[in-house]
Amino acid sequence: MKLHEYQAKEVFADAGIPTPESALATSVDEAVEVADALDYPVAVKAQVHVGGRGKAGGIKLAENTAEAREAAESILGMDLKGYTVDRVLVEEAVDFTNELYVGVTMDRSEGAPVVMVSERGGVDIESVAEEAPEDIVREHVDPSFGLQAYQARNAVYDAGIEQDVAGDVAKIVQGVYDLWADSDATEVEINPVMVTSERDVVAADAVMKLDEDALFRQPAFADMEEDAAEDDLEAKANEYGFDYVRLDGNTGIIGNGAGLVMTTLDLVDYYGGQPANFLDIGGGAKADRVANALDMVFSDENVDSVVFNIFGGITRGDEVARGINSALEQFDEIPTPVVVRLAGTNAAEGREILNDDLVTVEETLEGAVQRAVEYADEEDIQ
Amino acid sequence: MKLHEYQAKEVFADAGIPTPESALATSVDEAVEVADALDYPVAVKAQVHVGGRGKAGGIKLAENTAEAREAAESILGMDLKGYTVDRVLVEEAVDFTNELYVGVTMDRSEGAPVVMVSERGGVDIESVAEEAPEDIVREHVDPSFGLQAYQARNAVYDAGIEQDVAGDVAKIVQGVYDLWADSDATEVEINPVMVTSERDVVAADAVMKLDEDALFRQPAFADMEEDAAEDDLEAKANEYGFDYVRLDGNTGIIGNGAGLVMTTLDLVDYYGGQPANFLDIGGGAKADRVANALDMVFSDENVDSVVFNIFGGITRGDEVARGINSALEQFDEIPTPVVVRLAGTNAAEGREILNDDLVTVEETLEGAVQRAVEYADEEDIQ
Amino acid sequence: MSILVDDDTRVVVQGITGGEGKFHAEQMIEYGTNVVAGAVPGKGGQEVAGVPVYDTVNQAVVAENADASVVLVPPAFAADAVFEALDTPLDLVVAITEGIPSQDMAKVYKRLSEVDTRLLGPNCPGIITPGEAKLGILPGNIFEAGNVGLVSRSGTLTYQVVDSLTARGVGQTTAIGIGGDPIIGTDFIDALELFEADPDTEAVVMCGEIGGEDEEAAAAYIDEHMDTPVAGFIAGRTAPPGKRMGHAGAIVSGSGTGTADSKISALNDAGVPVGDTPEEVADDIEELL
Amino acid sequence: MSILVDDDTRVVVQGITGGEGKFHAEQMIEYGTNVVAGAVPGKGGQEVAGVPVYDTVNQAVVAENADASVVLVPPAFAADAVFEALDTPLDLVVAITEGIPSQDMAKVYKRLSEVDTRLLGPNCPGIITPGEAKLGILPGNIFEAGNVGLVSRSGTLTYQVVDSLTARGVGQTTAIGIGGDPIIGTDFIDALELFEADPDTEAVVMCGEIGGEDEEAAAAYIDEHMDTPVAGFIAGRTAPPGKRMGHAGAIVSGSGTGTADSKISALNDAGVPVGDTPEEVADDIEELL
Repeated sequence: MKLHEYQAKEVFADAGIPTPESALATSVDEAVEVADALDYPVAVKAQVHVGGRGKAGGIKLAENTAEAREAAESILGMDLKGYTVDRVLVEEAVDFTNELYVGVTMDRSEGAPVVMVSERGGVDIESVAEEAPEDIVREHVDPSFGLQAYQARNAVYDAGIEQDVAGDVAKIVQGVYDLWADSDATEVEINPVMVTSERDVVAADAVMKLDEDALFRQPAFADMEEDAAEDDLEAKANEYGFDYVRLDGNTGIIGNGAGLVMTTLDLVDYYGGQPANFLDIGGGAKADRVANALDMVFSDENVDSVVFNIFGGITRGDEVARGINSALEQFDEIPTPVVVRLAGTNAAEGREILNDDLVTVEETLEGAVQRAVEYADEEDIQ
Repeated sequence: MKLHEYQAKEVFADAGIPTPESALATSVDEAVEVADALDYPVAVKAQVHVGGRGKAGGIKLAENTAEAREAAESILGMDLKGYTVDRVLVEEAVDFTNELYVGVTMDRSEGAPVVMVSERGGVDIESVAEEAPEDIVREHVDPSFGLQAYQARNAVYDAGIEQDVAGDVAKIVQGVYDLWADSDATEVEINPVMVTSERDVVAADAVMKLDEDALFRQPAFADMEEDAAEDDLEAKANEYGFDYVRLDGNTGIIGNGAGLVMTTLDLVDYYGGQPANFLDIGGGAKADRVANALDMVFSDENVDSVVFNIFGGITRGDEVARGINSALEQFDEIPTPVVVRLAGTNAAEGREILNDDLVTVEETLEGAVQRAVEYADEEDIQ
Repeated sequence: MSILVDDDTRVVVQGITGGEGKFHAEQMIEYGTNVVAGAVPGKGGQEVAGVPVYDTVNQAVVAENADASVVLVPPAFAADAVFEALDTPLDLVVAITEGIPSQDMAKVYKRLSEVDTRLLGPNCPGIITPGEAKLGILPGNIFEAGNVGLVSRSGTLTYQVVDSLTARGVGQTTAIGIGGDPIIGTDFIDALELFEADPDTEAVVMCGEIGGEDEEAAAAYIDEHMDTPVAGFIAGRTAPPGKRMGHAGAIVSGSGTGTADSKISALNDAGVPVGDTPEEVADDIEELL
Repeated sequence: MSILVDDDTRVVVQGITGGEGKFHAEQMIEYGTNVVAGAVPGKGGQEVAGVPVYDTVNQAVVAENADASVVLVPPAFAADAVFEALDTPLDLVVAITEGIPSQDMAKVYKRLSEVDTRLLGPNCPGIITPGEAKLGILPGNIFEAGNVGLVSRSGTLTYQVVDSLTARGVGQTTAIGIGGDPIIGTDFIDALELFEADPDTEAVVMCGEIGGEDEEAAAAYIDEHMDTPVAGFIAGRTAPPGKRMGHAGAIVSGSGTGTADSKISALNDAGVPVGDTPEEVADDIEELL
């Protein structure tokens, strides 16, 4: 779960990490009002989960009210790489001399958090990581101890941060790590940390991604989930608690177990179809969960057929079959053909339970995928 | 620094550890008022740092207003093992079926915290530890991870706590450990945890000792220090920041370094004197600190002579000498003879600086102690 | 022969009184696994699936001499359950639970480095030595004893491949699900080492997926250290970057590491054939045997 | 010969820009210690006591090839400074600071078990090999090279005993202050082992005090493993139970463990004479040599 910049900055401010004065606006008038209440110049920043907002016209500077109105008018409602901008953050522009980078993420290969600091902030940090990895100082953290103060200092001094601001940057590093740990984040990133002409340091941008598996103990972040969602289907998937990724094909895919669902997508592609989505109903899926999964996939209007692929371990075939039957029985007309393939625990029972009037039953994965791709092609032609 | 029961119980309540309803009273009328506001029966408990309060008459049960008044009258102002009772805690009496023990302390031999749980609460736990150590379950904690939930459960189940209350007792164990860690405690102890007839669990007593070296980052506890002090001299030592222990002899002792001060006490005893106190002025003691130390020792009216023994490492002899001079110059008449022995860093300079009109200078430790004991004997005779 | 588990393995099931815990304990016992106890706080003294339940893993181990555990505990409590099992200690802990917070797992991973216990998972289907024992939730009926080892990051994908193998009469020595989380106790190399050392394992199937660089590391290991032939499969060729594909660990980073292409070519470079479909993996194994 | 430090030891002083740090760095250098750098965050680039200051210990070690550090940092920051030194890593870290919160030290102690660095202290005067090097705050002028090793929980008591030895012409191989805190890096047994292995150390003085059971453990060690004779001293015979006698570690527990009597009789049982006064300790050593 990724927060919007404005959400992350509120969280930063609460955690004592310095951020520029700012406020959210959802209309042009509101944006102008906010801008007037701040000190000009201000930046008007589109709040969408898209990289490179600046280059794409999603961030504009304004020196006065007229420019603020112009900026808000041009950004609000604009299409930014497929997303419509409905919120802008209006923020005091910072007069800076340097741009630094500070980030914390989980290094999966070490099984431990890593703190990153670089003097080369303000640019795409992943390019820096590729071209000049030595320009990013990495300090691994023992998660049982947490980041020690000396580690923050080591990272900052080794990154070559100037001595007069090093202490303040180290404080931001500690603050970012503590926030990362306290909020069950997977990633917290400030790019750039700006060093102002008065030699203060301030978080000019804010990226914060949270561990969805830990939201149960992070009520404040769970409350932000709805506002953080990128589109309606994603919001619906959150509501249902599904692992769902939307793609741009027309063969809907439901399965259990991430590897098998990914493989089903790969097979749809392999047999000439286009996967419409990834949807894992997870282990031990009950009937209502199955019904919700069908609702999810049918909600995507691009979908022309659905392949339902279950290999039971923790998930029992009879339950899945009952879920499919009861979900499809709700429809006067089933939106698209549904191909079902059951294997594993209680699969035989499941296949017996399935209603052949509602679904096409296939014995093999390859057969099921090929049949679904055929159906999708046929629907597409009609 | 040891908190009074009433202070510790407030801290417990804030930490979510269940305690009986109670309030502090400093007068009989106040005690009766508090008792009437609670449900009878109530316990009236003397608030002094003395073990075995109950047996010594410092805890009394009251079934009604008249008994509450009687209890408060008998306890307030009483002398309990040398301490005058000026505060009582009035607390709802708990109708209990079992008494358990829960404690957390630092196990110095392991360099790690240890959680202790026993079914044999309500009695002197140190006797249990000696007679039947197996009746106290000990679970060591890795301080980098903190107490894990399963460790609290292991301790509780291994101690044989009944299953229907085990979960609640484990919660108390976790609460006590977390409180211990969060408050920089050296010891937190509940003896007893009472299991009520309704099968609830409640902390019927509360012992909490804090690490004086960590009070700088525990402002809430630092604020309690004054109320927690046992007597005026201890309060004065806290104020001056001295390691001070009062004894009942007449030879006052000031030195630097705990081992050397202890040795000075031992030598006073060895040469037939009685040490009046332990006072370590610590490393790097400056002149004002030396003056404060003299003020401390002179404040004890039992003191008939003082031996001032400094062997300089971090402490410089010249500074000590100047401190002694300037402190003693304040007096029209110096309260008792002062014998000074300086050695180590800048000792020669110090000996030169010392004013022979104010102090007796000795070269050796043994000589200085013997001289001080002689002076004390002489003063005592006069 | 087999690796890690066999019919001597004495298993305690953590979470045995829950719905899934009970179901799978019964399934394990029905399969022939030597399940000797359950452990659930507050449920000690009960009997579930025909075995005694204890309040703590330690009590179960002391009373029943267990040497392995299966963790079937909800995610909020699973890291604590794994900690408990690691500290008991046991030889093998199989953590089935999906959805353990990643920061909890980082702490478990640190503790793991301090003990001698092997951890499988979390977010894995478990391990099975066909005909002897299964620790986990794998459907026993699809497996058959034989000479192919199998290691996979995905549960259901494992079943899919095994189904194809068994249908051809190709049995398995042991199948190991290592789990789909970014931080797991046993990785591909650990499992491959065990299979390489097992004289009965004549070929190994390795099912990887996008995310991380464990498959690339395994390819290098295979190239340098393995004589036993390996056939591979990589799921997630069609996954877009930056999206978590179900498994917390299945994500192609924005900068393009962890892609299926990278893994497939690393394996190919190590001489490992990578099938386009699960059926092709079975074909490859038949050729390698 | 000597243990742990000599004139090859390359020392970084943490906290060298503070008043005490600068004073004692100068004293160490004046004594002949090979102090090569200081380390203080935010003070890198300065020169203090004639040596360059770096912002981090790591930078000091990289630039000046230091292998030991002396921590002269205020208590609130000292645990972090010790952590920094342990993780650099160095061979020896000498923590002088008194008053480090005990829970911080418990964490340091855990980390210490994970690294190869030796920690002396905290709350100790340091270590001196007379005529070669001193790391800490011991007054160098009272020491003289010779054949007696000295290990003590107390700084000033050490000086007192050394003063008596030196006055009699009895010199020292190395004197070690292990520190007066309840949790310390190097204990009596560690130090005794080093002296036992040092061919030049012909007798050892061990100065203990009330609190804990380290002296009792040392007595058992001496009895079983040491050929080098040991003379003992125990401070705190007159200490009442339950009171902290200055040192955080110097406390007789309410249940009566950690008393001077217990320690003295343990040492006596191990054949170690325990003097009543510091002078008697010097007498004992003269007899043992």
